[in-house]
Amino acid sequence: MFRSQNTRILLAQILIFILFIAGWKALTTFGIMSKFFVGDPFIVAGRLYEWFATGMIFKHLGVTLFETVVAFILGSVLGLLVGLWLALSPTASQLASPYLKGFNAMPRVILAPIFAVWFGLGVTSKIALGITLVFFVVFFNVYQGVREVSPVTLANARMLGASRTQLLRSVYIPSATSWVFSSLHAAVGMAFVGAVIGEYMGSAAGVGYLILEAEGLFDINGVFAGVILLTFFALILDAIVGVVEARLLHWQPREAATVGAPA
Amino acid sequence: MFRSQNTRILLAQILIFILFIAGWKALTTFGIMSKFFVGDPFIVAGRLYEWFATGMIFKHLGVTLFETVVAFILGSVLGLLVGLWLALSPTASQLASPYLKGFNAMPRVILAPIFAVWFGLGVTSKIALGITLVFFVVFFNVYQGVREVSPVTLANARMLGASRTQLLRSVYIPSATSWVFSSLHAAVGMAFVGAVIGEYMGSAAGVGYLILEAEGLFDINGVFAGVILLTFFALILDAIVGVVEARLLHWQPREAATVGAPA
Amino acid sequence: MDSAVPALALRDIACHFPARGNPGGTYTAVRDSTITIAPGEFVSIVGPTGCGKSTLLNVASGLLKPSQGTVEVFGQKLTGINRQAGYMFQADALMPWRTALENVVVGPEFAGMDRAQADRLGRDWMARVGLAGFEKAYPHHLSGGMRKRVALAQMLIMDPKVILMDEPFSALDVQTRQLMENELLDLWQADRKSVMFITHDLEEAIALSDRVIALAAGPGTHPIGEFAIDLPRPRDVAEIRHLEEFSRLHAQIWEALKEEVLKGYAQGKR
Amino acid sequence: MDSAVPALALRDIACHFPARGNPGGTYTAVRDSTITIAPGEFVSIVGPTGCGKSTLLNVASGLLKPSQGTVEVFGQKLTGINRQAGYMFQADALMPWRTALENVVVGPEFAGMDRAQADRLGRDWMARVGLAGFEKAYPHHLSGGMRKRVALAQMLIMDPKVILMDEPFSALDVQTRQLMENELLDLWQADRKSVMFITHDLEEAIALSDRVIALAAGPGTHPIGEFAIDLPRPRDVAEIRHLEEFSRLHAQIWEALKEEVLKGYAQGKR
Amino acid sequence: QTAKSQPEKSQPEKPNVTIAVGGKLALYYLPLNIADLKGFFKEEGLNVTIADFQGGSKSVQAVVGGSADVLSSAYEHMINLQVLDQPLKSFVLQGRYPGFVLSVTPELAKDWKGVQSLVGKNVGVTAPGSSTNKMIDLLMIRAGLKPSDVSIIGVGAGPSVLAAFRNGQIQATVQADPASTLLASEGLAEPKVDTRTLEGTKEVYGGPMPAASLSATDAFIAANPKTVQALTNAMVKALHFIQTASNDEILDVLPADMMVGGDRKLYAQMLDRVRPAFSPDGRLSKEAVETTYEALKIYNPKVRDAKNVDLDATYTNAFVDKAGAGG
Ligand SMILES: Nc1ncnc2c1ncn2[C@@H]1O[C@H](COP(=O)(O)OP(=O)(O)OP(=O)(O)O)[C@@H](O)[C@H]1O
Ligand SMILES: Nc1ncnc2c1ncn2[C@@H]1O[C@H](COP(=O)(O)OP(=O)(O)OP(=O)(O)O)[C@@H](O)[C@H]1O
Ligand SMILES: [Mg+2]
Ligand SMILES: [Mg+2]
Repeated sequence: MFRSQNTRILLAQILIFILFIAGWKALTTFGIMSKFFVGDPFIVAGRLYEWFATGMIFKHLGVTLFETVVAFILGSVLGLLVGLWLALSPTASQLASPYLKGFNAMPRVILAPIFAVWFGLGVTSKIALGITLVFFVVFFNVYQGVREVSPVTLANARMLGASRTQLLRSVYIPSATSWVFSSLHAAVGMAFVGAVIGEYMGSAAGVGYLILEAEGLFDINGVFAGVILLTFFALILDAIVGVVEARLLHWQPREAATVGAPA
Repeated sequence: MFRSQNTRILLAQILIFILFIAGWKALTTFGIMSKFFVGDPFIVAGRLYEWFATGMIFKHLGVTLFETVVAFILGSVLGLLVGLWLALSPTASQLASPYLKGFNAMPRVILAPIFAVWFGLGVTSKIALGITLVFFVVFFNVYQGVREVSPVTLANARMLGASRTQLLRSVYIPSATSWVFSSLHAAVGMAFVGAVIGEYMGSAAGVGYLILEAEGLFDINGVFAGVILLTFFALILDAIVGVVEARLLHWQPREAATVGAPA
Repeated sequence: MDSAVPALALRDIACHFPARGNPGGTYTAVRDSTITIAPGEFVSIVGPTGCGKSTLLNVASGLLKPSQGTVEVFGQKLTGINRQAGYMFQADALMPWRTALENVVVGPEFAGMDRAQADRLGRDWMARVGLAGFEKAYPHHLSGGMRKRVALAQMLIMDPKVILMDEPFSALDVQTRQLMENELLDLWQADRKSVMFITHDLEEAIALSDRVIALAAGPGTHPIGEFAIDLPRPRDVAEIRHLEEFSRLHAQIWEALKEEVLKGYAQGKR
Repeated sequence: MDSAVPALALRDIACHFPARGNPGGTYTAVRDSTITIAPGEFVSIVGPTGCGKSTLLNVASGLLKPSQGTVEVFGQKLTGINRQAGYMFQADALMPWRTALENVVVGPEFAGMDRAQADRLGRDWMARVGLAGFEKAYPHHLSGGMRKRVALAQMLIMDPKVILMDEPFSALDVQTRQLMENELLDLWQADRKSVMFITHDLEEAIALSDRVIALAAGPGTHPIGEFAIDLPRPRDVAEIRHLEEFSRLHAQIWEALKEEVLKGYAQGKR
Repeated sequence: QTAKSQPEKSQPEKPNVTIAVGGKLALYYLPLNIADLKGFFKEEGLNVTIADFQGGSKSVQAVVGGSADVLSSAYEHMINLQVLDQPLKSFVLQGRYPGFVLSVTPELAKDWKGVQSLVGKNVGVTAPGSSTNKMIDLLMIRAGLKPSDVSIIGVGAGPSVLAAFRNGQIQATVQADPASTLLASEGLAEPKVDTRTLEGTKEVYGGPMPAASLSATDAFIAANPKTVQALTNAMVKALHFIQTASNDEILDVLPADMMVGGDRKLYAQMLDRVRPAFSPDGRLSKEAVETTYEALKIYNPKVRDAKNVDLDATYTNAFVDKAGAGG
């Protein structure tokens, strides 16, 4: 029964996908929109196939994925650390908060060229841009998550002799975990945006570079091929985050349910 | 005592600010970095003064703020609604999640020209871009926040006869409020990014347009002036969010404290 | 005590939970349990801690689907939530974002009662549970016993036909508890509701009930004894304890339970 | 019972809280309260619900700074957390992300005990509180009474010199409660700890304690009576209730409390 | 021909016109800016909004998508777009030479042996796929090399260009102005191939390669001939002004913050260099059009493969002729 439910969802998924492609194709076939803007799903698929068949994509993909993953990891860790630190130190929080909020609000993507100036045109400047995007999403959630810790559980841990680091490890972090993961899902997207925009603003390789090149040649199919490729890998990264999340949060109380009860 | 603590923080803030400006100025004065890359704080201040004195900035600022605020509000509301909907409907969630995750990961900024085609060159396309950025930050938090609702409180409300909408209004939303606000702080930044990047990619007015012009002229001071202006208004928007948050979340249990106890 | 159509009937209930630390395995909390409560009957459930009392109440409320068996409410098979019932939970179930008064009037509010009227009713109930003056306090500003009383008022204000209560008075001092017990009895007497009442206090069970059901120790809990309490009504819970009949019943139920508890404890000690 | 240096001394404590629904105003929960506990003494605190018992315990643990007055632990003025004390909270304080066993060994783990040794000790304690076999259950898989016992084991495993307990046994059935009480008495007897014990059960208070302190109803709670319990030791909590002296003490304390409760309730009713 | 029979100063059909441009303040588009700032559009009864885009291709998309009316971009896009079935027609030219400069580091300049010196080097372009990238491709192909013999790096057209040189990340770049002039005046790079002049342009493109022009869809032109005429008139005035005015006169038109770093002298220097690149009259010659087509055939496979390209459909001089007659 459980199984057939899942099968039905899968079928629906496939159906939606087919409808989506058909709709896309129809858009240009019946001239609803110019193919200059929406391209053709089959040409896009062909382009993707070609990229992989010739192997030319691997270099670009490798660069982009490297930037994304590094920005994601560093940005998350940094967001976690700073979030914990500021949530636990009211003075630091008061001192830093206007700067952090200001920096958060700063349209960092515009700074991409400046990052290129500071960090060069290689992967570093893209990673830096990605970090600034990932950092804030994670930071705000960690900050709030820590402040939501149950006061009683906290008091209990303190009475049981927890030192500051032990409190951190045993209470604050586990309690904030669901907050962290919620932010990580958004952060996956941000990391990709950072890497690709960075490449887009100036680079020698990467999927963003390919997209920009295709755009320069008015090749919308190339643009979509790049976007779809990125999306696919973003889904993979998101799935990895999901697996880790399920593992770390398996303790969470859900509505109680008996075994074998009719749904 | 409380007061003097606040005064000290304020003094420290001012000190940090002065040091920051001094450091910035020193960078160029002593030729550590070229003035093409870091600008000069006094010229930036002068530029800002000029913008306001001549009044030319108001048109651009108005456009950008309008785009930002509308994108922020619509994106948040949309994120809230979709987050609630998917968190409460497992089937919808399973169906939609790969598309949402994929769209989240898609570097939407690249789609800015397509947005311009769909929504024109005016504010609408910038608002649309901002919405796609704001939406996900809010969405993921609402989604998770709803799933974190205490099962007992929920069961209690159901036993007390709550209909679906009443559950939503009286349990899910209040319980997810701190999640929502945590995301709104990040969303303020995203709304500005959306508006400014939209303008930067193509527009006839707005602070992003000014920044693009300045960049084309190698006028780093103009770029910084624009960025600082935006940051300032982002802080204001963030402060408004903070005020609303403090109002709505005043019930939250914090560590108990007596009145008049020595700290 | 028997009536053609029981107010609440749990028939042949079994509840298996996923076992801890043994993926795929199950833990049978309740098994072969049949409990019926007639309209207007006050039934107490006693049993060793962790045996499955709350689980049974969850089943009766419709919040938990049993693995096996059916629940009937006034002859109707229960499918969703038990809309005839009010449930006072064992755990803290107040909404932390609402003040005490706002918590008390949640039910009437859901039912669409006029704001001012609900407020008046709520204040009335706050006073009945001895909390006048604490209307604007948030739950975390209240003591454990006060929170319980808010929950009590929250449930009773709904005037449900079937009342499910899970250790409602255990956090109260003896005197307050007696006041609350009398309050509950008055209410029940006035318009005979059906009550399923869980308690650890045997004296409380006897003093309040028409019938006391004793459960076996878990796993696989099921009723092991039923004791009709034919003490005269109306009762005053403080005085009824001095009746001889009371002591007899107490000793009788105690005997039945004692073994079970020791059995459960011995299991727990391995 | 008096000793030169008390294990725990609350001197002239007052606690004002921000008042609900009256910005700027305060609510005085506790006032003029002085309570001292000698080394090795077992003191119970009884009082009407909401009077300020938990507040006093919070002050004794160092978690809550009183508005006025000082706390001394073995003669040392308490500034931060009371490191000599173990505290069993009234509310659920387990870490939901840890299994029962992991919760029990939290203290030893913090103290740097070797993993395997802590585990062995933890399993031992799980068995002592009758929960062997539930090591891998998460708190939300346990019944209310089981969670309380996990919390008990979590506190006692630390072997603290001063034990603070807030209604530890109220969620347990009578039999299990007696087993736990005896367990606690054994432990206390073996190496005379100082205990500050809050309960609503007068019999429990008398059966366990050297001294029972009754508190007035709030607001402005303060001790209104102290009763030395000179029943012989060692005691068995089930049997001691039948002593005549026991009944006398019970009646005496009951008398003192009754008025207070009614006073408090009358206030609450306005 | 209808335009000719109309009286001179008739009201345009569509007084509110949006012109899309990628990088408005580049010298490449100076005539457009002059027409705007000197009020030539207003004089023609037009209310022009200039929408600035982050890249040339984005401005093209805006016009093809209909969100802007008129495109200000390189003429070569007319041919590209025709091949892609999105024809636009150019009606007044702004620049007759592209004005791109290949600049290389002083070290590379020292033993410069032509384009082959670039092999294996990192070459910066404003964006991959952009006109600057195509110039490099063309140079390489003409020298018998493959475009892939150099690494193309997108560096934008702003301060990051200077930084890329300073950090040694690129050894050469193709840039328009002001970047090229700035690179030289900062001593970071020296110009080697200069398409601001006819010789340089011929060297790269094999003929007079046209640069920026104003264009619109045939539908727009057919529906708004008077508007297009008015635009053309204003542009021709601006071109004429640039031809005849002194540096100072031009500089006086531009607001101070339009000058890089507010440096008037530097800007005047730059003007001197780029002046020959502006079209004197706004006309597109047959030769220029053919040069573009030949160049495109070399570096754009789509154009190379396309059958029946109709070059005459990509431009018209009718409006310029009319403006010339009137002015
Ligand atoms: N969601 C669940 N998952 C797994 N096991 C559960 C779950 N809920 C309850 N149990 C198990 O079922 C048994 C009965 O629990 P229940 O809460 O009904 O006990 P109880 O009789 O109410 O005890 P108490 O008097 O302590 O409240 C316990 O052993 C408990 O561990
Ligand atoms: N953080 C707080 N803010 C405001 N008032 C509080 C706070 N904590 C406790 N109080 C008030 O102090 C009084 C005493 O509370 P306390 O929890 O100490 O009672 P108690 O004696 O433990 O009651 P119970 O037996 O019900 O547990 C109550 O009236 C309560 O409302
Ligand atoms: Mg229970
Ligand atoms: Mg208490």
